[in-house]
Amino acid sequence: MNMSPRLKRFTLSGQGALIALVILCLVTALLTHRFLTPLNLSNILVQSSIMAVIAVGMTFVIIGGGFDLSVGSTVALAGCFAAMTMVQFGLFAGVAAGIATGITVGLINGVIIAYLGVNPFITTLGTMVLVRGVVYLVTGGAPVGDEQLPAAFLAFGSGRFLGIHYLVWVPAILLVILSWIMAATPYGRRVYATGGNREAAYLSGVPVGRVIASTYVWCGGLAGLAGVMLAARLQSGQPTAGEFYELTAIAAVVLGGASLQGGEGTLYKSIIGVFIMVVLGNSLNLLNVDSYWQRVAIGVVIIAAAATDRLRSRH
Amino acid sequence: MNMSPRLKRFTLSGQGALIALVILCLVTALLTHRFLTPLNLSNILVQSSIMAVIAVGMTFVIIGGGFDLSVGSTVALAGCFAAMTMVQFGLFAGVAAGIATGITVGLINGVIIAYLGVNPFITTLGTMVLVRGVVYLVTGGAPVGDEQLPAAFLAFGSGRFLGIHYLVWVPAILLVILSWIMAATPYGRRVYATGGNREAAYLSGVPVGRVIASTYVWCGGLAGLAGVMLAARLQSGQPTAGEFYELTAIAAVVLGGASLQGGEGTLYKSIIGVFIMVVLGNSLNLLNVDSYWQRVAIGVVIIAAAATDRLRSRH
Amino acid sequence: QEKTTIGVSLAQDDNPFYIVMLKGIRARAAELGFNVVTVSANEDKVKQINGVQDLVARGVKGILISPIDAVGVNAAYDAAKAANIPIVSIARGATSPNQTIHVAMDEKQIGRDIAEWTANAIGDEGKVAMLLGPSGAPTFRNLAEGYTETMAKHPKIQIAFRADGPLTRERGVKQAEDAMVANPDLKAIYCANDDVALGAAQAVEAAGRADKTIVTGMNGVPPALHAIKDGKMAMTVELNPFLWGRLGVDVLATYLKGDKVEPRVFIKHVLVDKTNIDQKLPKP
Amino acid sequence: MNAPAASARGLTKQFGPTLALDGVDFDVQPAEVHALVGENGAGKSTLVRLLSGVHQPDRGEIAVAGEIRRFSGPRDAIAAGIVTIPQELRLVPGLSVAENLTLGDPPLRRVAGIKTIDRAGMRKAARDELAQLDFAPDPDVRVDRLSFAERQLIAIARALRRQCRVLILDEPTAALETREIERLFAVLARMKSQGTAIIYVSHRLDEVVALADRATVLRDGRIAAMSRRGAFNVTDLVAAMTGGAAAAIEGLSASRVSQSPQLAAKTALLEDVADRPDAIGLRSGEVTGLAGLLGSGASQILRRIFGIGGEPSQMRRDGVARRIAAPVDAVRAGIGFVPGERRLGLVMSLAARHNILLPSLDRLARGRSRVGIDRAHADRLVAQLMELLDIRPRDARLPASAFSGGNQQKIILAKWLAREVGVLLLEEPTQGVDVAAKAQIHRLIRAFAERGGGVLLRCSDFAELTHVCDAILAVRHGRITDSVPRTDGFDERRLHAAIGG
Ligand SMILES: Nc1ncnc2c1ncn2[C@@H]1O[C@H](COP(=O)(O)OP(=O)(O)OP(=O)(O)O)[C@@H](O)[C@H]1O
Ligand SMILES: Nc1ncnc2c1ncn2[C@@H]1O[C@H](COP(=O)(O)OP(=O)(O)OP(=O)(O)O)[C@@H](O)[C@H]1O
Ligand SMILES: [Mg+2]
Ligand SMILES: [Mg+2]
Repeated sequence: MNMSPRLKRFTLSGQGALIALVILCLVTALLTHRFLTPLNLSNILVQSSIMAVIAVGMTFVIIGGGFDLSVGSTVALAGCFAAMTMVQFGLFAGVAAGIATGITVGLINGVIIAYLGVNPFITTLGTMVLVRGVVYLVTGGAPVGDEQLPAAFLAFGSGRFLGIHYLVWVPAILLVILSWIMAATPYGRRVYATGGNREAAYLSGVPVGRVIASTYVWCGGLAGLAGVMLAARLQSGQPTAGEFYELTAIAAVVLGGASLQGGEGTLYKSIIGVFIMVVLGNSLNLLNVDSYWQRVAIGVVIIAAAATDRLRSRH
Repeated sequence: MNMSPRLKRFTLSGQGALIALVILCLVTALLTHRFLTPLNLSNILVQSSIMAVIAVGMTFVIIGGGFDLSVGSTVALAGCFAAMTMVQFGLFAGVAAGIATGITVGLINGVIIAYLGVNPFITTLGTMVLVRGVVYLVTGGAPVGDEQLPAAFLAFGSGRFLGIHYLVWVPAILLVILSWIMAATPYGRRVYATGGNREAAYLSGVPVGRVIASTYVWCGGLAGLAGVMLAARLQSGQPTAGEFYELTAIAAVVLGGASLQGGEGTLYKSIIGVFIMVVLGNSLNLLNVDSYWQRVAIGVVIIAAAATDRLRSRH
Repeated sequence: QEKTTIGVSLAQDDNPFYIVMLKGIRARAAELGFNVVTVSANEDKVKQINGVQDLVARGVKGILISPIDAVGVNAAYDAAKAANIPIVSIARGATSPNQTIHVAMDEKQIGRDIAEWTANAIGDEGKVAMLLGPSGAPTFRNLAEGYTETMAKHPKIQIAFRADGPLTRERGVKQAEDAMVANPDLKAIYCANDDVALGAAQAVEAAGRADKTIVTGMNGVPPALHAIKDGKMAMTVELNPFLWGRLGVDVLATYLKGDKVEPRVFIKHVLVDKTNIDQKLPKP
Repeated sequence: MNAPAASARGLTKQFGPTLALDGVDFDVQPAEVHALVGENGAGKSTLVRLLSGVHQPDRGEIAVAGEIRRFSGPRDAIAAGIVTIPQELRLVPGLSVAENLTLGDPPLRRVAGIKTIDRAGMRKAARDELAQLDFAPDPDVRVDRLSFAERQLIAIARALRRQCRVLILDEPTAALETREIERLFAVLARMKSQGTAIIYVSHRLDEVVALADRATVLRDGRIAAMSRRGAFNVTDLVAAMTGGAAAAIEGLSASRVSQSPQLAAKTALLEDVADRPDAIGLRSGEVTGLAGLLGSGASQILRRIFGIGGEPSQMRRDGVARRIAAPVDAVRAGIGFVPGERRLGLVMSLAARHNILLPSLDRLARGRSRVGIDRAHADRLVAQLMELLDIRPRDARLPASAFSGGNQQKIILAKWLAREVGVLLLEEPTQGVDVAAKAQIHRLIRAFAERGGGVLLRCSDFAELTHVCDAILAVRHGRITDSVPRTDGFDERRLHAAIGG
C-alpha cells in the first residue's frame, strides 16, 4: 500500500473511464458498421439520458460519503405521480409533482441518515422497498396515464431540438450548471470536504449534517426528474420502472472514478461511466451476442474498465 | 458529531438488533396466536438457515472492510453445479463441487480486489452479473437435477435431527466454530485489524492483501454451501435462485451492528439481523398484510430496527 | 360457523396479468363466501415456499398457487400435503406429485400459434426478433420453444435477434431500438408479454417503421388491446386472467365439496388481432 | 567498527514533481543512537519509510548487518529486524489497547494444536510495556477512547516490544509530556546498552544533543552535515539545517518575543458564563497557556469551549452570551481550533488550497459573483498565507496528503488565519514543525495577540509554554488548580506543584 493513494490517483490516473469508453467504442465500431450510424448514436444518447440524470444525483451523494439505493423506486414513484397529476392538472403540475416526489424521498433519506445517524445502506434500502410499495399502492400495480398524457409531454419524450432529443438536453444542461456548483461554490467545496473527512470538516465549522442531507435531496430530486423523463419516454407512468437503476447508477459513478469512501468524484466522469454501461449493452445487442454470454461480457468489461483506472495509477 | 463516535457505540448500543427482534416478535405474537406455534417457529428457523450461512460469510467481508454483491449468483451457480455433479458422481462429490464453486468465485473476487486494487463494489457487481451468465450457460436456464437427486440429499433438505431440521444445524455449528476463529485466532484479529485500519495493520506487518482476499474466499465458500442447502430445499439446482440475496445479506449484517467502514461486526449479531428480516416477512404473511403494504412495512421496520441501535447510542 | 379461508400465492404481484387474475379470484371467492388470504413471491422461489408455509401455519382450507418454477417450489406442495391441504396450481404448474390440480394454459401451443400467425402475417419470409421473458422463467421458455420450433419449419424466416430481460415496457423500447439498428429489414418482433410489446411498438413507431415491422404480444391486457385497435400492435393472445382466476376458485371449491376433478384443467386462449379486436375491447 | 546494523547507499526517491531524497548515504551502528534532523520537507520521513519498507527507493540500496536487502513491504523490514514508529500514528480504533499493542505478533498458545491468541499473555505484555513508560490504562479499553498523547504512547510501546536490530522513531515526542519523554529516553538507553541501533528523528534539537551519538542533517533531500557527539550543538544543527540562514535562528533565544504593551487596557474577549472548576477567561492581546500532565483534561477544556466536549458550552464573547453547541457556532463566534491530531485538521484528499479556505468559504462567497467563490481573492489569500508560513512545496494544488508532517501542521494554522478569527484555541500547534518554523509560528501567535486576538494554548512542551505565554493555567483532573502570571519568567516550581508533576 501507499502513503497517499489518493495523490497518485490525482496526478496519474483520472481518465481511466474515458480510455475504457474509447476502447469499447473502437472495438464495437470495428466489429459492426452499424454502431456509428446516426440512428444508433442518437439511440445511445437517448438511452443514456435518463441514467445520466440519476448518476449525476448519485455522484452528489457519493462525494458526500454516502450511498443511495432508493433511486430506482423513486424514479418509478415520481413517474407515476407525474403521470397521474398531469392527467388531472396538466403538464407543469405533473412535472412539478414528479420532481417534488423525488425531493421528498431524498429529504426523508437525508434526515434519517444525517440526523438520526442511521447507516445509508440500510436507510436507502428501506426507502427503496418502502417507496416501491407506495408505487404499487397508488397505481394498483398497473401503468398509469396511458393514452391520456398531454401531447406536449409525449413530444418532450420523443421530440428533438436542434436535432438532439429533448431528453438529451436535460442532462447536458444539468451537467454544466451542477459542475459549476460543485467546483466554484462554497456549497460544492463543503460537499467534497464533508465526504473526504467528515470529522475535519465538522471541526472547520462546516454544517456536515445539512450538507449530507442536502446531497440526498439532490439525488432524490434528480431521480424524480429522471422519473418524469422516463414517463415521457414510455408515454405512461410505469410502476415497475427503475428496477436495478440504483446498481447501474452507482456502478457508473464508481467507474467515473468516484470513491465510495467519499470526497472524490466528478460529475462529467460519472456520465462517462453511464456511457460505458449503455454502449456496452448496445454493442452486445448490435453484435447479437447471446443474452447469457452478454452477462458474462458485461461482468468482464465493467471489471476491466475499473481496472484500467487502477492499473494506470500503478506506475 | 463526536470525537469518538465508536466509543459511544461500544459502550451503549451493542444489542440494538436483539431489542428490535424481540419487539418484532412480541408485537406479532400479540397480533396472532399462530406466530408462536411450534410449526411456525420451526418454519422460521428453516427459512432463516440459508440466509444465515450467507450472512456469516458476508460478515467476514464486511469486517475486513469490503462488500460482496456476488453471493446471490454464487448461490445459484453452486446449487446448479452441485446438482449436476451429484446426478453424475453422487452426494459427496456434488456437495464438494458446490462449495468449491463458491470458493473459486470468492478467490476471483479476492484477488481482483486485494491485489489489483479494484473497488469491491464494481468487482463484485461484475462477478454478480458474470456468474449469473455462467449459470444460464451451463444450465440453459432450466432447473437441473429434478427427480434425479439422491434421496439422502432430499432428506437433508427436509429431514430433522433431534427435532431440528438439518438445514438449521448447519449455520448453528458454523456459528460456533467461526465465532471462535474470529475471536481467538490470530487470523480473526488480523481481519478486524485490517478492516479497522488497513494502513496500521500493514505497517505492523499484517499481510493485508492475503487477509482481505481470504475474507472473500470465506464469503464465496459459504455462499457455495448455502447454494447446496438451497438446492436440497428446492430439490433441484435453480439457475434463477438467489436474486437479491446480496442486499438481504448485507442488510442483515448491518442490522447486526457491523460497520461498512470495516473493522466492526459480530457473527451472531448478523444472524440476529437475518432473523429480523425473516420474522418480519413471516409475521406480515401471518397477519395477511396485503403484499403492497408488506413492502411499506418492511421498509419502515428495517429502518426502525437500524435506528434502535443509533437512538440507544445517543445518550 | 366460520367462513372457509383459501390461501393464494401468485408468482408476482406487480404484473398486470396476475393483478387481474387476483381480482378474478377475489370476485369468485366473494360470491362463494370464501375468505382470501394472499402471500407474495415476486419470482423468488424461497419467498414463495415460505409464503405457502405461512399459509399452512395459518390453517387455510385450500391453496391456489401460481408456482414460480415447475420444480423449485415443490417444498411448498409438500408442506400443503403434510397438512392435508389441497393445493391447486393456476397458470404455471409444478411437477410435484402433491399438486392436487393444475388449471393450466398450454404454453408451447400458444408459442406455436403466435409463430404461425406471424409467419402468415409477414408473407412467410424475412427476419424476426425475439424479446424473451426473464431467463429461466419456464412459462416464457416454453412459449419461446413453441415459437422457435414452429419458425424452424419456415425456411425463409430467420430469427435474427434474441434478448431476454425483465417484463418492462422500457426494456421493450430499448431492445427494439437496438434490434432495428442491427437489422434494418426486420419484419416482426415477438414479445414475451404485452408490456414488452407496448414498448417495442412504441420504438417501431418512433423509428417510422409502423408499416414495415409488426409487433406481437401476449396476455391481452387492456392497453395492448387498445394498441391493436390503433394498429400499433399486430396481435396478442388473450388469456383473460380474470376468468382464469374465477376458474381456479371454482375448481378448488368443487374439490373441497369432495367432487371429482380432472388433474389438469386447461383454460382456452384466443389470438386477438384487428379482425376480432372489436369484440374483445372492454366496453366503455 | 564492524558492519553497520543498517546502512543505505545512494538512496533516491521522487514523488511526482518533488525529489524527496537525492542520493543519500546513511548508516547506523549497533548500540548507537543516530539522530536525523532537518527542516520540514527535508526528507527525513521519506528516508525512514524507505528503511522500513513502506516505499521502495527509485535508486540506491539498503543493507542490514552488511547484506543487501530489498524490502517489498514493512513485513520484510520487520523480518529483517527493522522496527519503526511512524510519524503519523497508526492504531486500529476498534481494537483494545492490548490488541493494538500486540498487533502483528500477538502472544499465542496452542489449543488442540491450533495457534490461538493468549489473551492473558496479551494483557500482561501490554501492561509490562506501558509500565516502562509509566502509563497504566485498562488494556481492554478501545484505543479510540484514549487521548492523542495516550495513543502515541501505545504506538511507541508497540514498537519497543518487538525484538529488533534497528529501532526507528519518527518524531515520537511530538505531543508528549516531559515525564513521558524522560521515560522513553530511559527505555532507549537500555535498548542501546543491549546493542540495538536507534534512528531518532526529531525537531526538538535539545533532545537530539542530549541523546544522539551521531547526528545527520538533511536538507532538500541531501545530506547537509554529519557529526559525532560533542562535535555539535543546537546552533550548529540549525545552521546546517537552514544553510546558515541567520533569519531562521534569531527568535530562538529564550528571550521572549516582544512583550505586548498596554496590559492594563485588555478587555475580556472570551469567558465562561458559569463559574466552574475549569472556567476560562481570555483577554484580547493575551496568550494563555494550559499546562497539564497526560490525561489531565487540558485538551478537554479546548474541546469544551469549541463545542465538542460533550455538552454545549455557554461562553461570553465580547460580552455577548453565546451557546456553543457545535464548531459551527464557535466559528461564527470567531473562534478557531487547531486540534492536536493532524487527521482532525485536514481533509487529506483535498488540495492544500481548499483545506486552507474551508472555514472561510461563506466569506469568500461574498465576492463579485455573490454565489460563486471569488477565485482571485481566494488565490491571493492562499498565496499570502503559504508565503507567511513558508509552507513547502509552494503548490496549493497538491493534496494535503502530499505535504510533509510539519507542513501539514502549518496548513492547519493557515485555515484559521485565513478566517481572521478573534480567538485561537491551539493544541500542540508546533508539533512536528522545524525550529525555524516553530519560531515563526510563535511570532505569528504573538502578532495575532497584539492585533487584539486572544489565544488559548495547550502545549505539552513546558519550555514552549513559558516562551510564548502571558499567563499559564495549571490543569489537573479536569479542573484549573492555579493561574500563574508572567513576572519576567514563570515560577516553574509553583506550576509543577499545581499540575501535580
Ligand atoms: N506521499 C507523498 N507524495 C508526494 N510528495 C511527498 C510524499 N511524501 C513526501 N512528499 C514530499 O517529499 C518531501 C519530503 O517529505 P518528508 O515527509 O520526508 O519530509 P520530512 O523531513 O519528514 O518533513 P517533516 O519534518 O515535516 O516530517 C516533501 O517535499 C514532501 O512534500
Ligand atoms: N474523545 C474522547 N472520548 C473519551 N475520553 C477521552 C476522549 N479524549 C480524551 N479522553 C480521556 O479524557 C482524559 C483527558 O483527555 P485530554 O486529551 O484532555 O488529556 P490531555 O490533558 O490533553 O492530555 P493529552 O496530552 O494526553 O491529550 C484522558 O484520560 C483521555 O483518556
Ligand atoms: Mg516527517
Ligand atoms: Mg491533549
